[in-house]
Amino acid sequence: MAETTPPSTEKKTDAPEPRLVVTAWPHIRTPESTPRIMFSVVAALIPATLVGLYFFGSNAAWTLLWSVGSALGTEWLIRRTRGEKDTLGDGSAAVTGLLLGLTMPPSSPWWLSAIGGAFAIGIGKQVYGGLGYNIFNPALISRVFLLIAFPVEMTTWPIVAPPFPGLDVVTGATPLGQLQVGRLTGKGLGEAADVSLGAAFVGSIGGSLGETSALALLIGAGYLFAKRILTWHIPITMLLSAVLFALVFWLIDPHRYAGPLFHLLTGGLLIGAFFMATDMVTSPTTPRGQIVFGIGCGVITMVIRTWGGYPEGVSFAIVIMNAFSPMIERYTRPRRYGEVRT
Amino acid sequence: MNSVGRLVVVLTAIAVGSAVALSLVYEATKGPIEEARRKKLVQLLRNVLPPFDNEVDQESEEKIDGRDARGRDVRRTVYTAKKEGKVVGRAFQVTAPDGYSGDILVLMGVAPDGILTGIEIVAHKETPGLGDKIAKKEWRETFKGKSLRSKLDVKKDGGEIDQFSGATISPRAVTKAVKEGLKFVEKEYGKEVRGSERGVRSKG
Amino acid sequence: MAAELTLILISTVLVNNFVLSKMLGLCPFIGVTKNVENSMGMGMAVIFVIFLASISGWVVNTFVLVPFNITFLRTVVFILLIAALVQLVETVMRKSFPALYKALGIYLPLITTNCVVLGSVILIMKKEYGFFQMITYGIGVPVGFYVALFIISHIREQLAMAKIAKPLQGAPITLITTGLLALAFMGFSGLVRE
Amino acid sequence: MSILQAAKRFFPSMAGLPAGVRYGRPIRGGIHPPYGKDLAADVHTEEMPLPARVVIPMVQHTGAPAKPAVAIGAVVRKGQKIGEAQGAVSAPVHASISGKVTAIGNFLHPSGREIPSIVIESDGTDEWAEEIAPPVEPEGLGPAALRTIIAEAGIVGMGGAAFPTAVKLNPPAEKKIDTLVVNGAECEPYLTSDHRLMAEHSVEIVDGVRFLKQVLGVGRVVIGIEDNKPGAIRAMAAAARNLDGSEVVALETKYPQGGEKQVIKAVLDREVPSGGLPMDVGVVVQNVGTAYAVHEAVRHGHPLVRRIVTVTGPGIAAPKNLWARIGTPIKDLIAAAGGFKGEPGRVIMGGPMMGSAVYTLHVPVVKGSGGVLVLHRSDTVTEEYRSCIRCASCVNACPMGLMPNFLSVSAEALNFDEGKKYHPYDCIECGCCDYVCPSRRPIAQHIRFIKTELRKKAEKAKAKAA
Amino acid sequence: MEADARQETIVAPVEGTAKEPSRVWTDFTNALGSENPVLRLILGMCPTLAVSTSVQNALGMGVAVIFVLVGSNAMVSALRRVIPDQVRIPVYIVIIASFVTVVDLGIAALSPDLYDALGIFIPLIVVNCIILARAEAFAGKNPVGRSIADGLGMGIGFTWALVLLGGIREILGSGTVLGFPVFDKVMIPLLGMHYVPMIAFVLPAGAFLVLGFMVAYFNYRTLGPKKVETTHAH
Repeated sequence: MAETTPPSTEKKTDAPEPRLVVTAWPHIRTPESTPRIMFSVVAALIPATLVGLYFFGSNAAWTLLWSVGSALGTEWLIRRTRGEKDTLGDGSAAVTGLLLGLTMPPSSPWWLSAIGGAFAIGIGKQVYGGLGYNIFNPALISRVFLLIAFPVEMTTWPIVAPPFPGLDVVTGATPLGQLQVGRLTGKGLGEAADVSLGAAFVGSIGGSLGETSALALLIGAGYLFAKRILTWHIPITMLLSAVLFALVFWLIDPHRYAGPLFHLLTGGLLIGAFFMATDMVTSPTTPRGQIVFGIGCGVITMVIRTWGGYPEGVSFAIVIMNAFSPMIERYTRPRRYGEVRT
Repeated sequence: MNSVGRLVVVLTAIAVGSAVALSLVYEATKGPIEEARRKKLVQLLRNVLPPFDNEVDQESEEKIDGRDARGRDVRRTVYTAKKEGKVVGRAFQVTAPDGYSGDILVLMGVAPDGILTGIEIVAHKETPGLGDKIAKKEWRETFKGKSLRSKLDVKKDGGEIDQFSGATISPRAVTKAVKEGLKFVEKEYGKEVRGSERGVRSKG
Repeated sequence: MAAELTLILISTVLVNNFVLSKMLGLCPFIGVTKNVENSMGMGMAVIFVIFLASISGWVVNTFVLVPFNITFLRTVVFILLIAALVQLVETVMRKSFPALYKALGIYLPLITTNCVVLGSVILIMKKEYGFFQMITYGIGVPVGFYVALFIISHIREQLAMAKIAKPLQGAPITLITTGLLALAFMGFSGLVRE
Repeated sequence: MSILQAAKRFFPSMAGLPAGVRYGRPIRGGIHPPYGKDLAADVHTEEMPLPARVVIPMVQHTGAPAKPAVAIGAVVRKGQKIGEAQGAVSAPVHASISGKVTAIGNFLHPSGREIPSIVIESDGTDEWAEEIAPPVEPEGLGPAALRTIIAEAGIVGMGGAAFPTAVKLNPPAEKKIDTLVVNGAECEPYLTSDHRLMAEHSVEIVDGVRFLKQVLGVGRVVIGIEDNKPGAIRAMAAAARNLDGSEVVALETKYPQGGEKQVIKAVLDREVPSGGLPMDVGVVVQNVGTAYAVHEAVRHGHPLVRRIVTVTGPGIAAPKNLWARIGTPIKDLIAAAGGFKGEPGRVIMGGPMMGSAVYTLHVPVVKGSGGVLVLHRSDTVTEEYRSCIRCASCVNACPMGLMPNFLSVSAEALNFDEGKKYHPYDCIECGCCDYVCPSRRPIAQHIRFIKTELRKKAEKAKAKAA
Repeated sequence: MEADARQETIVAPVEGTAKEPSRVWTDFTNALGSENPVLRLILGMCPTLAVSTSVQNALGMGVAVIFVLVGSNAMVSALRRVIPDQVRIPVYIVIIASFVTVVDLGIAALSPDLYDALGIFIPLIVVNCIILARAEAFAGKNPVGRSIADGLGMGIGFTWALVLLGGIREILGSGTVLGFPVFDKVMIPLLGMHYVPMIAFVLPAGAFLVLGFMVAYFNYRTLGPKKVETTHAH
């Protein structure tokens, strides 16, 4: 931009000029912004958080506090050590901490959440240069790390008290865990056959802090869809492929394989599909890529649930697909206008 | 031509030299290696068997115990431990095929009356810190004194064997394999066992 | 049989991937994966060489080393075999398939000292595989290697534009990413018991 | 595309379109910014008071600058040629008022640079120069003669690109042109100058189109207009009935529907190949304003000395569409539109998407200026941009099917080779990616930066090779 | 200074007399620090990572590599005037493979437990890039004394990096050093709680992570704090 003064031949008698801002085009911007997106996600998670707190009580609150606090603290500390601008305000660290907390067992010891938050931000994100550059979903890669590093603590579940009359006390095991025991002992569905889908919908089943209530998660997801922060590509393809997978095996042998609704409502499929796989940074940006990504997440989840060594596969499926994301993106670029294929 | 000849000569010389040197080393280490292996085996056998005074690794017999998943014969080398000429126990290896990440090789010792005298995990690939607790002495000790009449299952399946929190697969696999081994003993030496039950009941 | 071979394939590609769970072949894994084209070239060359090396190693082992009771020479014999094989492949390729040679040629010399190759040949002997298992293994291992190279090279191309702290750039961030990738692939554990 | 859009596409009458008007195909990507067209859409055009003084830049077109043909002190009349075209791609410049040349020198141009310009002080007469005379029987003229008239009238693309029209009308012989596309989309928010022109002068526009058709020798004319201007569509459809082989096509209201490549895709379902020009698919695109200027030149012999400028925006007291003389300082236009309302923050020549912000009101109206937009100070808060969160908004918004996120990040990393893989040269710089970016990243400029750096690099390599 | 030393990596002086203790000493020390094969040159990582689950395994592997390095360097150097240039690589490989076989047999005889722990990574020492690289870059061009010093230095440099890696993994992954529960000794009296080992660190993933940060730390030391800033990779 020219910084020269107006030509000297101009008359100086004109009215004083207004002070004008000169910026490059375009001159209007969408009101949407990164912090607004992040805090919308936090808002969308409030129902699931409340349900978790209701069912799992004060220890769940401590788990969340520690994971969010540790995530924020680590983010602040690393940015400060590197002498860079503080980024707590963009809300991404808060989202990571909250998501991590919601995927932890509600009975976690404090140090487990603290290590998780630090790993998520430190190694999952800031190592790569902060928001936008990380390859893996920070919350999930941290959860996977915790699951592998502390398998005992990460698979210890509290007993769920019945919230409404008519529902039974749930023992300290997740439906998917019961399913796996049934599979490994050759007893078909095992205790998983007794899981009430109604309870699973409300959330009075064993599981991670924020994943149990399908209802609360659907409310949050609906909010994000309404705000157009979510598009259908990833969550719907992920859920559909998982449901179809479950359906096929259920039709083959309903005594050995759990039904599609069971898979949909138990474990982390819903929170994963709506809040984890859809993490913008770590999923493909191309629409076709997002569809491939979603299908991959759904299928790998079900492969792990059906044959794998872990009872639940959502976290693994998503971080595995995170790794494939740059590759998917490369081969699903949109068709360019006027692209000349050689 | 000369240089090519030299290439061939040097290469051959080095290769032959290496082969010769290595066979010398091989011959020299053959004895010690076998001795080391034997010592390890004897140590393992000592761990699972009651005290004995014979050359236990010399007194072995081959038995065939059905077929495995691939349809091959399952061969078992059964080592017999004797004290003062009397059989005090037999040891052999069983394979638990359904470990978490591969086969678990278990050496088990059984007294003539069909009671376990001990087990030892020879090789496994279980998750460190989790499934690999099967190799811990405290856990292995719980098998001592058990027999087919005991509830040989992990507690989760209604038995008497401890599982560890977070890992049921590995202990379950070992327990199952030990059960198979006891059945093998029952089948092969059952008559003898029943016959001599009153005679040589060891403290076990 | 078919089921067993499928399991070998799943095992070598996903569950017991040479790079991610056996930590073999790391020099090329760090060295050539800066861009996708190079790692594809390396991956193809490795598939080619391991396939041939598995077969010839198996043949030599079954018909020479074991019958003559000289298995203690296997390290020397296998590494020479691989070196000779790489040399042979290079010569044949240069003469008969110049286009392929142009694409893969520069990676071939590096393969002699790629431990994936020697590792898979030795493991085939250790596992006492039959012919078909050996063939499957000889395909599965390099395909698994290729998959790992392919994933990491795409990731690295994206990381080339990230604001990574200077000391972490290059090998360190690649190692860390591989570590996280290995964590992710742990999800496949239990699918196949080796 | 919404269900409503789809329905409209198949049943144009639902959208209240006259019979015979069909809908164009939907284009990829694009955005729906707040349009702000209602400010001036229904305001009838009015003639500006004669300016006391005009500054006429020698560069108002793409190509070589014109060369001043008068000296300081010369007395000139309206329509008199004062700048001579130089070279193959250039356009002459004419006096837009009668008066005296008081200065020749470098003056500020809407682009922000200082450009050789001629200053004329008005004598108040506003008389046409003597040489201005309409050709006899223009219908009988051949392509070459018509092209000469158009060239001599200084007509350039009025849509903003300002490419000399005569040059565009003279494609190489091997390019077979079969269709003339007349662009009346006017997709830039706020601007209504083309809208008013079409609503008020449809007959003249169609007359201009007739001559353009005559020059190109094509049988088919397609006029594309966004469906937020039903009045313009009706007027143009009525006028186009008198022109054989012509039809009016309604376009979905969406930015950048009016991009040359987008219009071609929408109305003809043809795609200009990457790196190519419309003539590669047998098409020439002309703006409706250009067609009007051609009518003026051929029918009346008038060179291009005035155009409609929309003076609008939240910061303008009485938004208007004004016939303004080329060279009029925008402060005169703003005064004619009632002056500022509130504190002005940004004054933009052109639309909010692709226009350029100016820092002084002395900037003159040029041939390509479709509007003067004034935004409030409160609308012009600038914030620092953040990291790309790969939200894919820009990928979805890019009308060219590019991946602006990668281009932006690679520019930031100064990794131009990586950037090159994402086809920066296909970018039409429409700014959709910038508009939608929640991290406020200057993506369009990043892409331009890559283009510049790559060009520099190529030139360096060339110099080295030479 | 360290950065300068890096420049002359691999390209070692061709001539030189055998009896030059100072040079032998610098050859030895260079290899320990500034040219550390694992941390600076990123060489020989396959055996580094796989067997570094504990200090004990790392030490075992380190000693094996030292033996092979010194032996092959000495042999290559001794034969350097006899070996024709065209076939030097195959000859080096045969020499290295022979020494590896000796180690293989030796460990089997001396310690069957270590032999089982190191597994196929003993024969894979053959393809450890460090060894062939030293034969090619140093031993093939320098007298026996210096070659042995170089081999010893490289071997010890390799070993201490490996032991450090093994140590970090063992302490994080098992809470012990050489089997001694260090964390519990501190944490039980102070915090009243056991150390919960992070199993991930004895798994491959942990090895990658720890080595990544180790290399980064040595980069940081070498680059110096001044040069450490946020820049883009190119």
